[in-house]
Amino acid sequence: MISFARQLNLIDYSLSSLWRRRGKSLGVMVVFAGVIFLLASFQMTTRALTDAAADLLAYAPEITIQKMTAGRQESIPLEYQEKLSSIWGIRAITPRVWGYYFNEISGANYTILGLDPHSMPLGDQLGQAIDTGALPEAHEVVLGQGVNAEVAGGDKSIFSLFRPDLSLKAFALAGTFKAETNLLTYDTLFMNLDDARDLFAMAEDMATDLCVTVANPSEVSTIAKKIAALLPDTRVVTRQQVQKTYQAVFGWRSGFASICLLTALASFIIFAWDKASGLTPEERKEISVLKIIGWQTSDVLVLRFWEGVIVSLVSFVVGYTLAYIHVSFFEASLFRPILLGWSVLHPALRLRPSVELGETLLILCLTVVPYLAATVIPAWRAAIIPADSALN
Amino acid sequence: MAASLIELEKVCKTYNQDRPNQVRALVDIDLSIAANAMVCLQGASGSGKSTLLSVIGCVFPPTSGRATIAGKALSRMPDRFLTIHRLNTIGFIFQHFNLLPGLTVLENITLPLMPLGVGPGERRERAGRLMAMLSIGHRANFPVSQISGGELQRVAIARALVNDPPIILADEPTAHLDHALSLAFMEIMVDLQQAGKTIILTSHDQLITRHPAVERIIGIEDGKIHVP
Amino acid sequence: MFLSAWSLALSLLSLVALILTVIATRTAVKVLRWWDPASDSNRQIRLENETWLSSTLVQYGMGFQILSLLLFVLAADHFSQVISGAMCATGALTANAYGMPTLLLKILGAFFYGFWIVLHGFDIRSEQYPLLKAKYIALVCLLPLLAVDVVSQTLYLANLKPDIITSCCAVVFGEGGGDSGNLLGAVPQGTLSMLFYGIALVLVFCGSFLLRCLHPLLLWLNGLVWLLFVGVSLVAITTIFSSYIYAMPYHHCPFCILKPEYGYIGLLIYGTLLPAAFFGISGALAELIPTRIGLDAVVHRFQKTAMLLSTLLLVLFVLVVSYHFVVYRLMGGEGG
Amino acid sequence: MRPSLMLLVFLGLLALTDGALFLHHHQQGIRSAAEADVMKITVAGLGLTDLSLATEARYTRHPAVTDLVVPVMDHPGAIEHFPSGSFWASPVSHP
Repeated sequence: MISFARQLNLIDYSLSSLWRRRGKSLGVMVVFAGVIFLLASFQMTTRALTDAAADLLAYAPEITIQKMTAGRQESIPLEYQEKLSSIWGIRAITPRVWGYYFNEISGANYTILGLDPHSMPLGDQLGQAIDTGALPEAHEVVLGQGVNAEVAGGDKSIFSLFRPDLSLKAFALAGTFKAETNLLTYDTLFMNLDDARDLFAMAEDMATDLCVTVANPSEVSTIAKKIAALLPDTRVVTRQQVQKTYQAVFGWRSGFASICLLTALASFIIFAWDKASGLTPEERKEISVLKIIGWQTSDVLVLRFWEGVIVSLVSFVVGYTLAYIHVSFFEASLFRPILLGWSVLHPALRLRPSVELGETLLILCLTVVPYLAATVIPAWRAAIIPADSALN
Repeated sequence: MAASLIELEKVCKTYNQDRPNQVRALVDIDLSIAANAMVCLQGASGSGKSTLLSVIGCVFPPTSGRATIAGKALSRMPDRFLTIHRLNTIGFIFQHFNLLPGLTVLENITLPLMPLGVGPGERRERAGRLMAMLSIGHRANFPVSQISGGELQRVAIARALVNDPPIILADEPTAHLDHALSLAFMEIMVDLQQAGKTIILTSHDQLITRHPAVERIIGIEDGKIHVP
Repeated sequence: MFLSAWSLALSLLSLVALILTVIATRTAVKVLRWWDPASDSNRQIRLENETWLSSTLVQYGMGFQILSLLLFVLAADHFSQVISGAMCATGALTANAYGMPTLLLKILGAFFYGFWIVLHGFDIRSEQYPLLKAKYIALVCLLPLLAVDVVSQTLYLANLKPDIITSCCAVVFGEGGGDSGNLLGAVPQGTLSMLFYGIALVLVFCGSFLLRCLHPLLLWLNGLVWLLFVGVSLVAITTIFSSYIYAMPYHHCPFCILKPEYGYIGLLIYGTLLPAAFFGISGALAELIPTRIGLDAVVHRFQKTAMLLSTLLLVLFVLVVSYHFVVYRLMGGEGG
Repeated sequence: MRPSLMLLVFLGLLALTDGALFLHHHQQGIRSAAEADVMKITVAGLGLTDLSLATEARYTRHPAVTDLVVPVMDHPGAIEHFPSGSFWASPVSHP
């Protein structure tokens, strides 16, 4: 109990000594909170994006088959479908046309998607995702909100896109996707398979890739192996791989940015080291007086330890809270360019940062640990100031 | 309590031992001071007076010889145990008071109680008694930078007494005080002696050296006791 | 796979711990060479000051080691989202040969730091610092342990290969779906649970007897049984208790219980088991302190406290770990 | 009031702020659960493989052209040179 009361006294004293040097302590805290804010908002943004993606990609096509030529992907002949008919366990094969359409005026890339939704899982319910109108018939298109605002000007019901030979192809607007699906469909033009082929001037018997739906999810890997054996010139991508790649890409980016932010941390650590080791004559005198009136070296060390803990705890909570606010309410506006690239069309990001122990601990280890480690030796240097220097 | 509270036998203190800049600050000091005595150490600066005070005050152990302070032999004791012993037995009053400027009177007085784990209520109570005795109670929450020299002296005395140590060491306590305040200081010391404390002063001030309560004057010269 | 915030944090933590321990070891070597309590030289005074530095650094080191242990497991769980075939931390830790050894080294390291702090606590209670030599020899031994830990962790991270779609024609498939291999094969559940509860009961009796009378032989026995119990508990958590917590009969993973989905119950489970084991074992190890150096009272007080804490934590551990198990059995899951 | 108590009160206030944020977080979770169904239908029905965030990314938006270096080539006009391409802004100027 004595030890607990003693620690409490030492905490009291370290608070009062931080307060007496409030300019210095506040400076350290502000800088520290800033560094924590940067690292934490970055980590939270990455995590929120990957979490959102992981949640949604759980419903992505189980297997995608792409034809490869010379290491590059190219259109796949529809006849490949028949070659797969021998594989037991495949529920449906859906050919898709998928491509980008570059809008030279706005500089945005649209995603063109042509497929027959009725052979996709849940495809029959797709109407629920469409705000006004229905699924596209021939020469019709369903637009994402972002494209709608740009191409159709919000109220046009007919508009045209260029074919590769610069002839125009007209589309009637069949409807728009709901705003809730912006995160998925903001840049999308969804149309009939034939219209998409026509727009990209693709041959009749070709598609971009084949989506395979499997009856039993636990057989995905086996079926994918069989497909790969049957169609050696294709790449077979499973859902799990898409998910892992996505995680890895964002993990890579967040690691890369963390390295950049670590330089900020490093400079803060040097700053903190400097502040902690630069003892003023008053501080030296204070410690020697404390020691001669009966404070142990270890008491002074503990005192300094508590100062470090208080500074880092307060900075951490403040910085972390600000980071949450930044990510949750301000769409992580400081980091969007780094994480999302230079895209022109951006849906409003409603990020929901994950709040969990692991993430918090990660940021804590990246920031507080180096700070405490950097201040321990200066603290010891201060603590060994001899007691008898108070006598002269 | 034993007749002599402080017992030094052949005490030597050498700074920078075995190095070219070695200094022998104390040489074969034999000294014994009885409990409840009031003695004055006298010597020029550099005579070894502060070193002797440090040994008696358990600030560092002697290089050789036996020093027994309040029943404990100090020879080559690690710093940690010296500090514990110092906390329990010695009250220091410094020449420049050595109060911490940012703290209030109350906080300064209770500093020695902090590592003992004494709670804020009891700290306030113990300091309150001393402040009342030294009539500085009305200054309790003033920063020490805002009070007068005489009051500073009393705060320093209160801090030395707050642990209730048997020995009070005062290093040139009146050097920065005027005549009246010095007299008042000596009155307090006399009261403390009557309350059972052992008091050791260092001073050149005739007010102290000729004070009737001072039983014994110990002269020091070149690290040796010198009989005046 | 160093370019991930988790790898960076782990490497940073290890680097910091390593630097601090190297500095502490430097002091240890100096103390072992030059320490001379009879001397009043400047060097001796400096050494005395440096002993404070080394003990503080070891205390920080222990804190960092515990953090690093926790972070390592959480990081492994995170890595499992990237590595082919890994569904949870078990898969990520067994993705290469260095995962599990690193984990064990980290636990061992935390215990070692703890023992050192206990030893230091005894030593500074006596004016002669009688355990000084032993203490600093132990400290010198700590460095290689930590170095192996750091190397092993670095190799683990370096050999993690994320599963990225590549431009080759056919894809290399990982183990894919299903649960990604359990750590342990089939262990007879009935025997194991009886063993687990049996040893726990023995330890409670042992502990409460030792609280009244510190019998040296029984202390040693108690420490040995604790060693056994840690092993049995880890196996039991993995093969029996974890799947009741997950409510999934085929998911046996000792790490997923640390995840928020299960209310961080794992923190409570390991946060009681490991300290309980630490106190149980250190109570026995304290018997190694020779009686002639006059620390008997201190050692005995420590042993009593250690026995009390280890018994209390053990009871708490058994209650927490059995909670889901018992609830399941009572709620009509008979024969499940 | 002793300083450590003041610190506790201060940390308590911070915790209260964080608690409010956590409630908000929780609320958001409930709302997004209602939207999750529509999202699920969209992903499954269209066979999507990415969010429409990096709308020009060749890699993440669709695994069509995929090499190890593709993750950093996010713009049709971006310099296709790894790794410097990821540091420089796209030379295509947007209106």
